[in-house]
Amino acid sequence: MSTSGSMAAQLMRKQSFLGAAREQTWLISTAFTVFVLAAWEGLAMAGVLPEYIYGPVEIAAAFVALARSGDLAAQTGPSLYRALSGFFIGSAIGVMLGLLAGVSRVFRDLFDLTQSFTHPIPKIALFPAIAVLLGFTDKSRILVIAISAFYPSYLNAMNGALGINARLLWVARNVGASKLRSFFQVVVPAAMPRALVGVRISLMISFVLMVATEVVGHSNGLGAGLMQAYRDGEYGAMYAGIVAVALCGVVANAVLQLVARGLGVGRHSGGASHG
Amino acid sequence: AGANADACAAVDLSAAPAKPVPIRYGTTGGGEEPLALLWADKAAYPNNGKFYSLEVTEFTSTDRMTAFQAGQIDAGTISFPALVTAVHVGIDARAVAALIQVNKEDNEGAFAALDSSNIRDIKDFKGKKVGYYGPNTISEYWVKSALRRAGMKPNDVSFVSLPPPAQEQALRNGQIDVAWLARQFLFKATSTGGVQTIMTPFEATGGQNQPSLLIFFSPKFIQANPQAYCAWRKDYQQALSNWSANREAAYPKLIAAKYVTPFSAKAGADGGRSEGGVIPLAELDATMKDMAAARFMPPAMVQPAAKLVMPGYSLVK
Amino acid sequence: MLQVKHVTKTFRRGKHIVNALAAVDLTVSKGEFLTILGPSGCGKTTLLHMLGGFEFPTTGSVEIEGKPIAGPGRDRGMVFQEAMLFPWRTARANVAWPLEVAGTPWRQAHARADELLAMVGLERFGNAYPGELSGGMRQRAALARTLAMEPSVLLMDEPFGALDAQTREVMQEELTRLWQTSGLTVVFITHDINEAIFLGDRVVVMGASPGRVVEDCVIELERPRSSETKADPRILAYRSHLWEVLRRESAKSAPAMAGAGQ
Amino acid sequence: MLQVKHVTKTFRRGKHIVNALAAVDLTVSKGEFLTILGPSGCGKTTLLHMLGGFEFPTTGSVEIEGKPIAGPGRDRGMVFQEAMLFPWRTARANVAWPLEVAGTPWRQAHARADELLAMVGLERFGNAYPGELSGGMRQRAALARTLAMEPSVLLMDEPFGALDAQTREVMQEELTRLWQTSGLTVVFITHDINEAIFLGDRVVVMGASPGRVVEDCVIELERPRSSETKADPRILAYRSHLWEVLRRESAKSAPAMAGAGQ
Amino acid sequence: MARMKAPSYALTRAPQGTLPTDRQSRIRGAQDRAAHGRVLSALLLSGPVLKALGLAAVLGAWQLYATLNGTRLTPGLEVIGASFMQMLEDGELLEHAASTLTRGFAGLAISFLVAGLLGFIAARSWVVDAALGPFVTFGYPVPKLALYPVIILLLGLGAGSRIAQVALECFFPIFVHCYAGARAVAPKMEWLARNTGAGRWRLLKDVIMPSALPFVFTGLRVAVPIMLIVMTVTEFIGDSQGLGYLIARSASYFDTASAFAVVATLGAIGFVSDRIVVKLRSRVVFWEKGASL
Ligand SMILES: Nc1ncnc2c1ncn2[C@@H]1O[C@H](COP(=O)(O)OP(=O)(O)OP(=O)(O)O)[C@@H](O)[C@H]1O
Ligand SMILES: Nc1ncnc2c1ncn2[C@@H]1O[C@H](COP(=O)(O)OP(=O)(O)OP(=O)(O)O)[C@@H](O)[C@H]1O
Ligand SMILES: [Mg+2]
Ligand SMILES: [Mg+2]
Repeated sequence: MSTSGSMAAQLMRKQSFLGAAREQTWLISTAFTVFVLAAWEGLAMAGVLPEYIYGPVEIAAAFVALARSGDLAAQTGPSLYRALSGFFIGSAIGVMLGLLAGVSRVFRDLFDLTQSFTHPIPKIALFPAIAVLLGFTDKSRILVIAISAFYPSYLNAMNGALGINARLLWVARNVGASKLRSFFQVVVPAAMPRALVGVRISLMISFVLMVATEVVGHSNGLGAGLMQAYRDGEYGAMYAGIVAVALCGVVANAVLQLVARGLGVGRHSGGASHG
Repeated sequence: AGANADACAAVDLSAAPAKPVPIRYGTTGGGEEPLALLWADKAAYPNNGKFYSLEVTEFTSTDRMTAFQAGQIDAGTISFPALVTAVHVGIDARAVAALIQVNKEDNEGAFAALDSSNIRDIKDFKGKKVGYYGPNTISEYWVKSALRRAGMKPNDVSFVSLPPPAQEQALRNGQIDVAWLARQFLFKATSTGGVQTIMTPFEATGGQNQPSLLIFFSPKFIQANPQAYCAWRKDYQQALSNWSANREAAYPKLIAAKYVTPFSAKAGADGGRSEGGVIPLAELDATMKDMAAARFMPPAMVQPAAKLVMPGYSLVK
Repeated sequence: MLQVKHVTKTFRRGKHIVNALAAVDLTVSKGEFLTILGPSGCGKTTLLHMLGGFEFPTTGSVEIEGKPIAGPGRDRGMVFQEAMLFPWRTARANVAWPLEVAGTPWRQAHARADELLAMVGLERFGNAYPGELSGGMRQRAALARTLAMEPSVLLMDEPFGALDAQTREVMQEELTRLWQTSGLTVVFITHDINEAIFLGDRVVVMGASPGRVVEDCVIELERPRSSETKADPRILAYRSHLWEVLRRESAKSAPAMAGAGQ
Repeated sequence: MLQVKHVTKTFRRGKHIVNALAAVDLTVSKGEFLTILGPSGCGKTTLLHMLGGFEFPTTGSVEIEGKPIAGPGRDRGMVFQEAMLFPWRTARANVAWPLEVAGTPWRQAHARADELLAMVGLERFGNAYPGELSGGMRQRAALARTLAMEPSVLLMDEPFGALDAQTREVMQEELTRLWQTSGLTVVFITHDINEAIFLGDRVVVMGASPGRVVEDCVIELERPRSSETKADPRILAYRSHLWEVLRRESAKSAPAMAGAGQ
Repeated sequence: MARMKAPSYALTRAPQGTLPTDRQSRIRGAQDRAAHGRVLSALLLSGPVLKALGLAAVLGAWQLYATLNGTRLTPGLEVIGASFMQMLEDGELLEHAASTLTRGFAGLAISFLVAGLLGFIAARSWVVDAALGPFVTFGYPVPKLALYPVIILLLGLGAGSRIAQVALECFFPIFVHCYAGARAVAPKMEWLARNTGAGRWRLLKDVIMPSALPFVFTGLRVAVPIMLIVMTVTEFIGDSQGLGYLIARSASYFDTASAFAVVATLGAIGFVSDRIVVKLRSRVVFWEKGASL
């Protein structure tokens, strides 16, 4: 997986003057990564770091140990299920409503105050209230994750739609396209590059909330596992858990990028107006 | 039959129902070894799966009462201050048995400071940062009680809320001056060295025996399922005596059930258990009085201990 | 029939207002080919947008067949001054879009799009994205897209502005042929006086400061017009007349331009 | 001196490649006014972008004063086919920008911008944002912005395409005056043959499929040229000659268009 | 100045409120279509009414839920309001809110400086992009909250660790937005800037920044709530300050109403911050006006 290249491709069309060859990019990425890891390991081996901060090698070993024990496989399933379900529900609704709000003042106004008031409320603080409704179950966790994943997608999709060149919509109206069709065939593609920035943030938030919700109530999963390890002072297992969560996030993100590229985002510059 | 008569004596435990009654139980995850034996060593407690089946869920402290109020658990573990507060605000939960008892032999944990610090007793706490488990937890009460006894005020120290495992590190890093270390953490800290015990809860409260952790049930549940409850209670008392008799034999089973880690098993004997799980009401009353005096608890919350327990079905003395 | 009745249009710019159009009256008969000339910034585009139903008059009314224009409609195809192609669609898909909207099956729509692209000389660029087309190509693709709508009124804002003389002539002939066979009504903005005369049944000249109609000139050249028509002496007469009007208009606005304070 | 030496340019479009330019050779002397004509899509813009240093030849080289062009430079002012004004700046601030970049004090830069805006007839629109300008106004503002750079080479891509005949004449005269007083080198793309002849020392005609130079014609009309020059019979001769070349080129490319596969 | 036949085309001061806006004209156009019955719906669809309706719907749903559910866990609005007033009178609420806000915004500011800068640099320099790439790809899905124990161990339990946690958690959202924004420049516009000989700084200030601003503001809108959320969660432990502590304390007394009152306070704080950001955005990014279907 190419890192910077895909990072760029996903977000926006690339238009650098100093376009670098793929190999060069790869070389720099690898070199810098290796350098940082080596420095970290060096510090760890030199004993400069406190005891509870592990070096990369130690963490890798702990990760392998956790994977061997079978705990990892058992924890990953439920965690991914929660994070991804919440993410899909939250970001899909967020993107849809956001685009609607972007092109319809009625929707925008309707959600406006509500959005700014409910967004900063720590959703995890609402968990007890939700748990009363749905129990200390996966349903509650997924709901909390979905609510949290909603906002970044919503905001970015809305702003993406707001940035559309109005004349493109004029074209659609002229052609006699129904609002539904204009929405899906003009607003959606034009706003997609920006909306995807939000979807990326939503994915990140989903994983944060996955860990946070697994700490509340009784739960299994990676978050619960790493918190348990932390409580027991087993830092190795804790770091292994963190690595596992990170890997899940990375893979999910990579899939998201592939899907985005499959949808053709990044081949054109979107419909944002520039004069 | 009166409040003092044991209602379980009248419950027939000879014939089991067709299906065991599920008891949804919320644990905290620390210091509940005798209780954990009920599922860790299931073979020894045949009533589990016959009269009742224990469905255990682990919660953080406030979540547990949320789940209880939402009707998602029937019973659970509760600290003494939480029980008082819960009953005071009208939550329908009543204590039925004691789980951890603060007494002379108790080694559930202690307040500790670094050897290198000059903190040696409660008088040295003035202006210091003291680690505790959070507001309205029993660790807060112990400090405040000791402060009162030393003629000091509650705000002579600043409290720092920390999860149990973080306390030792915070102490060693100088982020707090005094840590509350639960048994396995105290064991770990003292075996590493450089840390010394300042006072145990028993000392902090001026030698007062008191249950610090209790088991509560929903009275409605007990009334609806007396047989399941009494069968459970019998098992629990059995487990307590087994635990007291031979902890070394119990540990491997608890480890296998993942209730404790091999390391915390090494922390060894606890001793802080009340005989037969019985709740001494007089101790509760005395402790509540001390809580109010230490300005840990508003006087309005002080209530007769008998109100905190389930009449008839509780193990009380 | 299109009717512009006493239309004014004011834009608000912060605290200031811009009078883009002042009391414009104009009637376009069914099947007529009307061309509009006028100095830069005199409000031609604004007027066309109103006919399209995209903007609305500040006072006065714009009507089609006696009914006020309430919004855009498929009956009035618009070619914008900027091409406004969808950057995420290929040229072919852009042209096919109006057909898809109308419910034409995908295959058929794309086949028709290819025909239209061929008509504007872009048969080899069906697969290109707008970002890969030259300025003139984009303009032609936009024209093809509007033709795909098969509107009864064609509103064109300098559609041939970025075309070379030769391509322009071909396109002019295509447009004339189309207009003659289909009974289209066309409103066509251009800066090329010859084009205006050659194409139009009537040429309207607008003046600036503020925008209004200053000349309405019927072109009495026979149809069909061919390249021989271009040599017709009457064309020269029309030309110099319109040129005179335009010069007067620009001259009128020029000193005003220099003098008017903010 | 600008030199285009055997330049080819291929664009990649997915799996296909587009030969935009094939073996173009061209020299522009210092102080020369060169105009370029050519059918739509023949690669004029591409060539101009290379002279500006924005795109680079696939093979061959583009040189200025004997040195290969490595990137854009302030010495070569570019007027793009689309106006490309900054939507977040007023017309005045857009024009003043190159001056600010050069370190001119703000007040001075804005005063100069006002002069330039007056020169292109936009003195009253200094405070307008690009979204509030008409197409022709935007083009003029973009021209003023490039002039503010005081480049020694002016690269212009159909700069007067959206202007009416009258304004166009004024602008042509302004440009000629500027060129004559300052010793500028100008490369000017247009679709208007008259404009090309009237303005240019030399007219280059490009052909399509693939883009290359097909005619290089020196215009031997005396300077200064005025409106009387337009009546000069030699102009007619040049006109019909260039027209012939263009027609031939378009005709040549038309069947090629139809025939060439993807 | 005032010439004899001053053309009305000239820019004149608009008499306040005499000029119908575009939208009003549009509404008028609509009214022409269906002559009456539109006044009520026009009023209902007016901005302030709609905005209030949206919020009222959410609060109403809560009240309904509270009334139907009737447990202590979901107190009604009147109970929450009473708790809120009580805490406000005690002065407790303001004191803890001040603590949360100063620390939170400090963290946000640090994050904005660092992430914004790095985002812009990475977007514009392929070397930095390549170097940071793996760290962004791997770093951003990591729940930074899981690292809080480590941060406490490093920075202690007071303000430092909280500021660091906020900075860390807000880093990636801000980075991603700034990165995307810095790449959203129209290519020709950049060509133009380079043509004028604009240096790096110029290019950044006058071309990239304005193009990126819409993204940066969205980043800010996403980051402020994240900041508040992180502050709350981290204040559950550590020194006894902040709104998070207040929530934890209320919860430990099973005082749900007070906990929700604090949560509502957080909402209000976030709301005000968000309004400020929105106002700023419409001021700064004035050229993006939005389009209607
Ligand atoms: N959205 C707007 N806000 C403010 N003023 C505007 C707006 N749109 C147009 N104008 C002004 O209205 C006037 C007419 O503009 P319009 O685009 O109709 O001119 P035009 O005749 O099409 O010119 P051109 O030939 O240059 O395209 C201009 O002065 C312009 O500045
Ligand atoms: N980015 C690109 N990708 C692929 N093909 C391109 C790209 N840019 C230009 N082309 C192709 O190169 C050819 C020349 O384009 P160019 O814009 O130079 O034409 P032009 O002579 O300026 O035409 P016009 O007069 O219509 O502006 C066209 O066939 C066009 O499709
Ligand atoms: Mg126009
Ligand atoms: Mg071109």
